[in-house]
Amino acid sequence: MAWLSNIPATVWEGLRAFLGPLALTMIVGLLLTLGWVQVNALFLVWLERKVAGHIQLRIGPKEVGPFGLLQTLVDGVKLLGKELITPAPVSWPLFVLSPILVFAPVLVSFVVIPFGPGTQIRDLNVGLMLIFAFGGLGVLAILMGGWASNNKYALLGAIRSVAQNVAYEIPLLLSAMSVVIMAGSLSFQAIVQAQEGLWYVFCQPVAALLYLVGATAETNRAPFDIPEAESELVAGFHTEYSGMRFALFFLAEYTNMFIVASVATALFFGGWRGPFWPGPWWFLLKVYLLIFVVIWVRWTFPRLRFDQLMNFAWKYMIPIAVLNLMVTAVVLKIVR
Amino acid sequence: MSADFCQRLGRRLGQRLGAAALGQADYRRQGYHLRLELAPDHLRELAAMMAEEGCYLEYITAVDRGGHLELAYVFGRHQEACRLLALAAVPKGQGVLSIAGVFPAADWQEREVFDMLGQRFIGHPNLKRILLPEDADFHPLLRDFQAGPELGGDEMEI
Amino acid sequence: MHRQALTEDTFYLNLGPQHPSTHGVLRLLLRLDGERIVECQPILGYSHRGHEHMAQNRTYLQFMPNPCRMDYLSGLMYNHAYCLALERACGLEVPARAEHLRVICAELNRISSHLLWFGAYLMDLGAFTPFLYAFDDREDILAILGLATGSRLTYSYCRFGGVRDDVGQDFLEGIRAFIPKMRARLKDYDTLVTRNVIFVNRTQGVGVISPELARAHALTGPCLRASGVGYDIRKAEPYGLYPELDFDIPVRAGGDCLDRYLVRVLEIEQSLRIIEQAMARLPGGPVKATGVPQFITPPPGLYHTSYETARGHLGIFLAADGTRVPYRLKFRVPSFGNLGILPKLLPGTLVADTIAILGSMDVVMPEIDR
Amino acid sequence: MVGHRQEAPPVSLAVLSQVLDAVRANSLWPLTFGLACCAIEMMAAGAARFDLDRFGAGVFRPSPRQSDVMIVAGTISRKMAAIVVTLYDQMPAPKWVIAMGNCAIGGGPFTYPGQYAIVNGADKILPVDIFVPGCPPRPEALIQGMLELQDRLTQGGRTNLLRRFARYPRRAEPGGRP
Amino acid sequence: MNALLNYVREVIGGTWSLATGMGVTMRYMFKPVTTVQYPRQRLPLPAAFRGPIELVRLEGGDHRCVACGECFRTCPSGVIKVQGHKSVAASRNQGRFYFIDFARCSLCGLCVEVCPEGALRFSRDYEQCGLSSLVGVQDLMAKLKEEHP
Repeated sequence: MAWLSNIPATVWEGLRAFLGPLALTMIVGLLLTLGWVQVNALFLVWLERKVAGHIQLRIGPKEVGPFGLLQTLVDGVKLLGKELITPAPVSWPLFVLSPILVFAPVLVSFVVIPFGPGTQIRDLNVGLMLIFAFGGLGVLAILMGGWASNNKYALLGAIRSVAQNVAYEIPLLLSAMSVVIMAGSLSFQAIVQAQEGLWYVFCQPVAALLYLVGATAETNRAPFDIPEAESELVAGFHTEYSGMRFALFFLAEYTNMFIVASVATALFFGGWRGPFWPGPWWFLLKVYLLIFVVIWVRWTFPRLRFDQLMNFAWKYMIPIAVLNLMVTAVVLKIVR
Repeated sequence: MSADFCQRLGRRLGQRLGAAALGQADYRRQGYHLRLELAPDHLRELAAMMAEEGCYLEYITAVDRGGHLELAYVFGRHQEACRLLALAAVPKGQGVLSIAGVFPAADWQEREVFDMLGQRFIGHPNLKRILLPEDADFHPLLRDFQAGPELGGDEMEI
Repeated sequence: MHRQALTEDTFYLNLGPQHPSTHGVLRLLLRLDGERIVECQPILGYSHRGHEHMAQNRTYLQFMPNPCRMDYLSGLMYNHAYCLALERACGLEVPARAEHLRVICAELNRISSHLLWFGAYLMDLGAFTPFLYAFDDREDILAILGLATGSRLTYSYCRFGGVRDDVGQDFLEGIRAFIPKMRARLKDYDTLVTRNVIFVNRTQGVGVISPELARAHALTGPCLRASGVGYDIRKAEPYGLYPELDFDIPVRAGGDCLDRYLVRVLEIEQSLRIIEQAMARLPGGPVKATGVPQFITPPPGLYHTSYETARGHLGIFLAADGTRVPYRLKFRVPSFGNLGILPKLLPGTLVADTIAILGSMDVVMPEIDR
Repeated sequence: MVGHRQEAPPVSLAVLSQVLDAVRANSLWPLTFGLACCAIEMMAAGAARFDLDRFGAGVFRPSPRQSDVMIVAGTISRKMAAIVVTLYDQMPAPKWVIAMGNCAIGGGPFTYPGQYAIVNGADKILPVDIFVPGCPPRPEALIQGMLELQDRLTQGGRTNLLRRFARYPRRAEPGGRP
Repeated sequence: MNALLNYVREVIGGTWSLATGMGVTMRYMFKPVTTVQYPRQRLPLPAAFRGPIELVRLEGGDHRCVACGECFRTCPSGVIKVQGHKSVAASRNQGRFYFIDFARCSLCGLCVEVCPEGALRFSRDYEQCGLSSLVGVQDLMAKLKEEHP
């Protein structure tokens, strides 16, 4: 029966020979990412509803499966089984394309996430640049979806999300820039290596705070969730979406949250560095702690008004970010 | 303190609008201090006077007394407790001058009286139905209103 | 509905009648220029059930369940007001213990109404958690009121000449346990919401109402007291037990959403004081006047009664003709006046402010539509 | 299996539709649609003390496109009736309706000869699945209504493998002594 | 200069108020959950609880209703239909059926108060739901018989 056990080995060797190492890792990485995105979304939605429950003195999902773990899976399959309504006055191509376009850039960002010292699909030397580039694409898709669904609430939500993301992209970049100056490279592995002794959150606390606030705004989560403000714009840009299209928006939001948290961990909290556990465990622990903080913030604060949001970004966050960048540059000049 | 204010207000009202129709009321049982019957065309003058006094229009309502509609205007005061009930008997179908210009609160009150009892108010900014659907053609609180089968009853389809 | 071709760049937005934050079925026809509001026209009547028409074909006692269903958040106060109106008209005397029980239950009802408003208002502004905390306290109050009246929302607890039946010890124990818990919870709300910088920015200076505008639009209740006019029927025209209780009326001068919020939160504190005083001096004795006929017939004439509910001045105008059935019964509802000021406040504000101002007015739609 | 399938699916996979219905039963997202007093009891059912979220039904979706159950909580007035029907049409299939409170069942305390303002019950304008009587019904009665709807979907709860407490007594014994 | 000062004070004060707000929610997160896990656990019903009305049951499974129609006349929503017959000419009227449609009842309690025989009281059933609009229609006498045959 020996031949039975080494079938995978022979297949593996054949593929490696045929495709070459690079393409093989990309394909395996893509499959792993797709799997990880689903698992992560299921877990995150369950975590959010449980944490929200306990913050609000109630239990959250409990009856479906042990501790309600199957609840999100059940929600996903139900959304799969719902009727996909495409309202008549909708400009059909954009309406259908928008959920896909929201979800696609989020997948691409998984290429450069440094789960561990070796476990990274591809260590590009412009890793950070790729994430911010594809981060901006999501907003375009939201605008397309909001405008295409021919609903006044969706239109208002879409326009709001564009203004918000433009305003919060800048402090995000500036705070990341101050880390890049210290680490000297855009590649995640280099940044994590550079945090050998001291995590950047201790020498760059302001940049870390700015990054987290900007990240919460980037993923449209309270207190910056004005694009899909439930109490004002019914359901914001995804008012007209039903069934699996709405689930895609939902999936994109939670995966975006994971990416933003993992970038913050890599930049500020020392990536996969940790005393005795292997790399990836530390990385995931830190990511999910950060996500817990984002969830905790969501269920505590009211929502900012549209112009206050802009005010807060342009008058408070950007000046502080620029100041922080300059101070870091001057200190580095003196120290080095 | 509020009692003598009511006397002074009552005297001023008597001079301006004819003393005959003014009557004291037993506040303990009836809930208002002054009661005034006046002709419908004095209403706007009464409203102007009450606005000078700094009173606020509590509400306007009407009672269908068969032949005529008895309009009731109730004014109250914030500082001293003094409530004036002004009654104007208006034959059905005859319009009354609207006091929405003096008291913006009267805008919706008059629309509701028009909606429920069909009393037209001349000079009202937009006298439309406020509670019933726009295309309703009946005034429910009139005594002779009977909801026909198409309206009431058990079987009714949309 | 008129709808011209949209030549200019403003467009019509229907906020309602099914909208998460219109607290019932109110439709605001807004004309928007981008996000700014040009003109607002509230359209009512979506929950008009014809209470006043019903009053004309059933006896005074049979009309008893209706007032609680007009403003179901202050159901017990409406019930108390309706009984007060009839007791004044017929000259019935109410025993002391019944007066105390009525005041205690009415103030508990006022706290539960303010708590629900507090939760719903915070949910309108985006914070979902205070809604759950407020509902948690409200459940305690409903449990206590359930001990006395037997139901959670539509009480029909007062009868002409007193209350339906007496309360047990568990009702009094429940209140004594509830008051300290509520005070501790109010401190938490203070840190969680009142001092929260996002909440203050969202409500300060939004929807300012001057005292003159408030008087012109017949605003009453917390909305009026937040604009600097200290008019409260419990003090202006006292009824029941209120003359003998000492409590003060919170008045704020700002007239914006934050002050309307603060007035209501301070009123919760005052209601707790009133309950404590009324509990301390609760006498024994009967809870219902004897000899009240089943079909009361007030003498013919026009009667008016004023009552201070959680939303303001409730006036009951009764035209009695001496029979068992009221000839005409009109309810002067506070939210009708409070909502009437909205078209004056909204032009020039943003959509988010519309929700904040509408929420701070604390309107209940079936009360407006009757 | 109750269903509002406008037309029978071409291939009827019994097991698949049973699994799908069991899945739908455990994630009934209600539409935030409160008309009158029963809306307060619906909110209380969603709040901390009774927590509909335990059954996966706590996600109150504001837009009809993303909700499965329309809980008609309150009186449908004549002016509101057409809007209620429009909302129902906007919901994607499979969708269900719970008539909560006496007003939604048969007009409740507001029906009397000569009534001019309300629709006598939601079943005059909507296909209603579950009726929860009461004025207003207690939040527990609404939860009973949701559980009844879940049982309707899963042949009396038999094929509802996901819900763990199927073996607990659904109702207190007849005397009402809990 | 003081513009910069209150700018800084505003930022510090703002972040501090946000932090204390989060402190409150964290404290509430570790507080015990107040959910009563219905249908496993149930809230204790108050003694004065008002459920749908039911006939008071005497020892022999009998009831006190004499079908006088007082409750039928006083009910604002016309919920009660009661019918009685005389078994013997001189004997008292004996109720034959007592139909109520709980889906129209507004639980005001007037029938219980006005009944001269004290034959009605509030039941404690609060978990009714059904599949047809006639879910509330019950014959209280039949219900009395079947509960205690």
